[in-house]
Amino acid sequence: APDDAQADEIKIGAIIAETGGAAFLGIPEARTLRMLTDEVNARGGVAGNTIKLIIKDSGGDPAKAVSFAKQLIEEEKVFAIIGPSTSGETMAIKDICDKNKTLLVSCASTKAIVDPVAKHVFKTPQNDSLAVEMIYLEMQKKGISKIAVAVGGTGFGKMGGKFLNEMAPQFGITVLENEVYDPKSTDLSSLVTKFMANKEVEAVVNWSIVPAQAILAKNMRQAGWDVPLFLSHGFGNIKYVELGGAALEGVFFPAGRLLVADSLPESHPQKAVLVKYTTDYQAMFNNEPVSTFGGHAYDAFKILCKGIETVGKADTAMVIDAIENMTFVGTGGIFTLTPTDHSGLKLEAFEMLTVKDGKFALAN
Amino acid sequence: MLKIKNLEAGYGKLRVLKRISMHIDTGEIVTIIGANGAGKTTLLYTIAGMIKATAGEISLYNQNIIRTNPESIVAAGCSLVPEGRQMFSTLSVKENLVLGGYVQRKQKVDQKEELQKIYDIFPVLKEREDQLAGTLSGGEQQMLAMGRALMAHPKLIMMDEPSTGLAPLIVKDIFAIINRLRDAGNTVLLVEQNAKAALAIADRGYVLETGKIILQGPAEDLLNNQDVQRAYLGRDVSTEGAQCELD
Amino acid sequence: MNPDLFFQYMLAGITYGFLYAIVAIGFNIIYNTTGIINFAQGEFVMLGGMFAITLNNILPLPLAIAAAVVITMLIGALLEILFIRWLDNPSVLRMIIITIGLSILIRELALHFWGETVFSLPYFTGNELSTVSILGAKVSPQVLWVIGVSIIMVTALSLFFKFTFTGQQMRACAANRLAARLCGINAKNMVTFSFMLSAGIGAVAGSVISPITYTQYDIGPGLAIKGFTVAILGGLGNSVAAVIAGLLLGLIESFSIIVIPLAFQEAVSISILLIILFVRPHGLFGRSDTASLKEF
Amino acid sequence: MALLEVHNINKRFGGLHAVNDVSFSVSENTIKAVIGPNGAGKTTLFNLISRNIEANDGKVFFQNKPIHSLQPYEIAQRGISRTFQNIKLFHGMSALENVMVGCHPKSRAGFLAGILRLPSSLSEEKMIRERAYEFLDLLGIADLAHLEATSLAFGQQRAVEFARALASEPSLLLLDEPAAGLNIYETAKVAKLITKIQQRGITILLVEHDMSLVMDISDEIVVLSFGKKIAEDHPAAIQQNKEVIQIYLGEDDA
Amino acid sequence: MRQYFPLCIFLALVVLIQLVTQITETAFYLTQLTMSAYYSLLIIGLCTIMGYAGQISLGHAGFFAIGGYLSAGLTTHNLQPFADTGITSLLDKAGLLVSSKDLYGDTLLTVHPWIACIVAISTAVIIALVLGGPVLKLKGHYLAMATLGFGIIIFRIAMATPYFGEADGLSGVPSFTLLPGITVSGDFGARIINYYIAWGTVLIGMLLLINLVNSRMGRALSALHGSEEAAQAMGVNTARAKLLTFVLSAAYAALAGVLLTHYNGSIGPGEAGVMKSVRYVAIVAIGGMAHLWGALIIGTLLNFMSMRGLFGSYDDAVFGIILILIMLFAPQGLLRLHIWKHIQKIKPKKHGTA
Ligand SMILES: Nc1ncnc2c1ncn2[C@@H]1O[C@H](COP(=O)(O)OP(=O)(O)OP(=O)(O)O)[C@@H](O)[C@H]1O
Ligand SMILES: Nc1ncnc2c1ncn2[C@@H]1O[C@H](COP(=O)(O)OP(=O)(O)OP(=O)(O)O)[C@@H](O)[C@H]1O
Ligand SMILES: [Mg+2]
Ligand SMILES: [Mg+2]
Repeated sequence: APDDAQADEIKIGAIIAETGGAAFLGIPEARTLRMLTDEVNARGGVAGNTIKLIIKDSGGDPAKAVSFAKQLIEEEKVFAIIGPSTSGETMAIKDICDKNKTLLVSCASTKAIVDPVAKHVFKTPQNDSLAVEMIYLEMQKKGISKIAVAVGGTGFGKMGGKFLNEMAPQFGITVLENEVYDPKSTDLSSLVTKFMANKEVEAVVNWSIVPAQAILAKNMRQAGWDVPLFLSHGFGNIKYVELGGAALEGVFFPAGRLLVADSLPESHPQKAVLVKYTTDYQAMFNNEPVSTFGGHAYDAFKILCKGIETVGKADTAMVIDAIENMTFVGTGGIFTLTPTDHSGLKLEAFEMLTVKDGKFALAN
Repeated sequence: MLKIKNLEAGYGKLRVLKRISMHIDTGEIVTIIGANGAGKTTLLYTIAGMIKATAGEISLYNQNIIRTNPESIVAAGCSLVPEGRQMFSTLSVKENLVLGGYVQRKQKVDQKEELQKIYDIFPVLKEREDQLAGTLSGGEQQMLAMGRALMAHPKLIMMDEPSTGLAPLIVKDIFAIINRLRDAGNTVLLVEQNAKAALAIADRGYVLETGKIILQGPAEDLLNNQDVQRAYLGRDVSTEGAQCELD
Repeated sequence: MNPDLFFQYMLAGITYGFLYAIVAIGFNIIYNTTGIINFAQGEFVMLGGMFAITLNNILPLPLAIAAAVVITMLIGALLEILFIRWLDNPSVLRMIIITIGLSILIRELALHFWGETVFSLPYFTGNELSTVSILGAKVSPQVLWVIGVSIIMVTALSLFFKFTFTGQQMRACAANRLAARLCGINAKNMVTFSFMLSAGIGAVAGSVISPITYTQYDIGPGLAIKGFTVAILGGLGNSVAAVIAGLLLGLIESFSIIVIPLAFQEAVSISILLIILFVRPHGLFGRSDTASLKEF
Repeated sequence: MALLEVHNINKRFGGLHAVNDVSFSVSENTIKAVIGPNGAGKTTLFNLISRNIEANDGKVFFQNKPIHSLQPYEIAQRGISRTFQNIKLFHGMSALENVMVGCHPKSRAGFLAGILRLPSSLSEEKMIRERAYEFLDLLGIADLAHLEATSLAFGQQRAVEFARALASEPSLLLLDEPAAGLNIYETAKVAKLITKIQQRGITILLVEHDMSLVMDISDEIVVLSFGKKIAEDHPAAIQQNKEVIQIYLGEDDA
Repeated sequence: MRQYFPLCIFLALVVLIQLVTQITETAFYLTQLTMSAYYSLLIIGLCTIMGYAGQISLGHAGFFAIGGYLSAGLTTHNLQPFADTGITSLLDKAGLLVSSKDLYGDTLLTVHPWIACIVAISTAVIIALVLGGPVLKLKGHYLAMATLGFGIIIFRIAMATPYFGEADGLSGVPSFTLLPGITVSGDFGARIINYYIAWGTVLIGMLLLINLVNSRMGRALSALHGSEEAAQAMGVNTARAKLLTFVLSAAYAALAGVLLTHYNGSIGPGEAGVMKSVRYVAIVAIGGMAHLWGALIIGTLLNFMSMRGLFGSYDDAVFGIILILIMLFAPQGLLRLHIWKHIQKIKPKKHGTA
């Protein structure tokens, strides 16, 4: 833990995949962190301390994440680490951070990051199980009970697949088909054909975070198959909608409210946060649309700041204490963190969204 | 037509050719003889532009070609039949020949006729027309290498040990061909191990030893030169050669 | 299996096959001239797609593609001139390693130029939803574009290498560069030309497949590996063989999903390829006598 | 019985019958030459004996044991060594190292012994090195020992190959055109060398187009033409053989 | 003995670096030095099969992954739920299992790291043996393709198998006590000892390989690299020589995988990725192909810089540039000093021409 007696600068490390296969996660995350650091420092810092952000590009490689975590902890003596972007990397450094009493706020979604709870480890993305619940509730409403599941071959997809299968019986749903596709897929028509061959399938869930998820949607429609298609909260990027074009019209997916900030009523507690983040981000980065991934980094950074502000200094144990008793309004939802819940988001963090005329819209 | 002055060349730091000066006139057969490793091949490659000279001059038709690339030298009418044959081994015999005629492409020559001329000289090649050059027998490859060079209609043709690996009958043919080439107005620079045969048809000769020209002159003179006879023509070979280094 | 389904799988397989083959063709050109596999070939495909997409913002589609092809060809030539042309007698391995380095560099430059975002060209005909029915199976018209373009390119290239003088010269350079020079062939120009040609073909490929596969700065290696696999399986240097090998691989991949989870698909298809390679060490259509005469 | 016996060996390349039912034998401690026009199948015959290529049918016996289904390296281990018409030196290795590889069949140290640097392998290594020097010396190229073999001049490369083949201390040595590219003086040296090797008890089978060499040193000559054996006799008889003169030697050969 | 001289210098350097970091209180550098040591172990093995024997392998990351994943899988998967089933209890009685408590207080029953290590390396060796036979018959690009294919297969299996954690890989890999007091572990407290374990392993590995390339077998390898046909004609069983070397290099890669995985406490599928293999091959090329020291030094430097994140987001770009520059201007490798060769070349030449 850093020596806080004379701390007028708080070092925060970030291990982010700015390059490599997960760059589509890491780049908005890194941008958001840089933007927020400047903003906070411009306002005089947190509890009187300026923040020094040290971003390490892991390229999505767990071995590098381990190396960087050790560097940040030991050499830089950072107060906390934000990231990594992927669950594999996070799991690789979870124990290292916990053993060495350094806060870790991950931007990856796997439930295993906070279950079992490690004292020093938190995460901001919504739990997959909640998103699954959202989808299954929607299916119940629509009277769908037999589904096929395709997941992208990443940590995100893996967890989604796990929960989709585990939770299906609770909702009276049967998963008839399961497939994992390569994140770098170029075409998925054989997968679609296989699903189609099962005439009982009433809906498809496509759980993925990678661009290839748009390919699956396209291939389904091209094969002339128009069962309802549900996507995960990893569909959080308007780019994917542009890619899928007409094929993505009418899909359903649960998501935080970041993507539909404009359509929220003024009274919604998240509205101000979301609109500010969106306008700031777009102003800073050339109108680049916001994605939920950047939002995860936003929440991680803000939770840390809020914790430090509450305590008034960067004392690890005290800040953890503060975070564990915190309610925080972020981009992903309203976090209620407790000693046993280091994720803090509930079902109401989600809305069910759809795509209408090439734009995100509330489904109901 | 070819003039060389104080030429130096080598490989990296190794200096192989040392201040070589020589000349070849149009219509001549000139031969270079010398022991293994004397630098004959190096000299031919340097003339052909494949090895960059470090000093000196080479002029072909009074054009300095010391900085010219090999392609242009061939186009200027100077072809090399390289040592070790250098086939396009994965191409057919016919394709090898056609490529040999590459520099003639603008001359609107009749390719069939051209090929036939070569096949007349080397009938085996006709039989092997579609075989991959790399699978030819050693002698067949040697013939192909010569045929390929002839396809370019060179005015100066340089041959690096053309008789290597050829059957005695064919060797005679080769020398006959060289004679015919000269009669047809070509100039020939011939490097040969078979010094006797080479000097027999050549007009003039040079003797190369460890990168230097130590003797030169009309072929007959060289044939009659004591040293040449002893070193390259096999006079006294039975007595002297036997003693050398073996015991 | 009912026939509809069978044809649907088959069409999927054919789609994959041609996607792979169209990338593989580019490999063969440079191989035929230099005897090397150009590891940056995937990047040519990426660049073609990217330029076409960028230019399509200001130009109509056909013009954008044409311009992208030209630009990529120039880049191909430039790369060769800067990084290979001036080397004296570069060994095969040296050139291969240089192309690996180039592929990394181009990808990084593309990342900084276009960002990590995924792009796509619009469908040449119709849109994401349009389909063509063949024997009861449905397929996007863009697939027909890919097939058509591949077939045209393969035919043109085969004729080019077999029958044109330039084609022969290019093969001569690969067979024996020294001899090629002694025949008066400007081997360096041939190599530059082959980089240009294969960059152009990569760019065409990158444009036609973009609506199907999307284009991103890092699609190169994935496509290149498949293209390389197919080029090798067919027997290097032979574009027709690459198409056949591509179809074989595509069909294996497409039908394998019936019995094997998709996640293992590539492991299985590559295993089958390896077994084929063990039985036919020079690819399906490669000549063993040719191969045994090659230095690498 | 003869050292090497070849029975009805055949090799076809597509439509070409490169070696057609050839039989002959080589007696211990003799020099036998194979001659014939270019493309007659001489090199192919060598390749069949050394098993670099697979025969279509036929048998080969060496020291009364069949060797026609062995691997090429086993042939070498049995005591048959060879040189190549298109010189095949190990590039990237010095002349000395090339010759040291030649000592392979007559040395033992295996993979493990090498990795662990067992004392036995060390002394063997020393012996190999000395032996290699000896052979380089014998060929008169000891001063080239440390040069990269493939950068030597043609004739020097031939000598290295010769030394390499000798280093394996074979009972039978196959020489494919050992004098090609050598001048008359050097050729004579090679002739002397070959006889000297023979005196050491090594049997020699030789392909060569240089008749001065062949007629001088060989005890017997086999003539091939278009893959067929057309004659087998003593040099003097071959020189008089009409057919051989017509297809190969030419009228006024020395 | 002359070839051992560099080894001694190297050993001294290893100790010196450690002492310097101790004095300057920069011991944290040892973390990345340890990691790069393990990658270098793989690279020198690859250098032997590729540089010396001339057989390109684009699949060595696969062997690394086999080592790392098997050892990680066996030492992390909890056998407690099966504690009473036949095989598990049998293994337990044989002392092959260890029981421990994880960070959260649950009891874990896992395979002993030593057993896991042996299983992992043997598996890699067996796979290399089985694969090597047919694969090494291939040449040039076809060989490159086959080994690349092998790498892809391993990558896909790691990605698709729940036992290996699919895309997430495996984490929570316990430390590995080699001998009492000598433990491979990523704890900050165990850093110095781990530095010496890693470099000790590399040094021994290097010693063995230096012996090999200077032996009769090593010469046979270079020979078959030069001309396989001629090597056979000289009595070299080329197939066997290639296979043994391939297996040896696979064992090096697997050992590196095992040790690094225990050191990091985790492994991800990226370790088996094609790009990793390509990177290893490129490093061997930069080092000068048939040059163990070059491979070792370049491998260590590049991996060290990369693991330190020295080039930030330009890690790959810098690597690409280095690769191109060296291939353009120093194709024999950066570290191939010609001094010795020149001296040897010039000396006899003078006698020859005199
Ligand atoms: N590529 C090379 N690199 C370094 N040295 C070389 C190279 N080629 C030849 N040499 C050296 O240059 C010298 C001359 O070689 P060159 O090939 O010109 O001789 P030559 O007269 O043609 O001999 P031969 O009659 O045997 O063909 C020799 O000492 C040889 O070792
Ligand atoms: N791999 C092959 N494929 C096809 N034909 C071949 C192959 N190898 C050799 N040949 C042919 O077989 C015949 C015999 O070749 P071989 O090399 O044995 O001849 P040779 O008697 O050694 O001739 P030379 O004296 O010219 O070396 C030749 O006509 C050659 O073209
Ligand atoms: Mg020469
Ligand atoms: Mg022959």
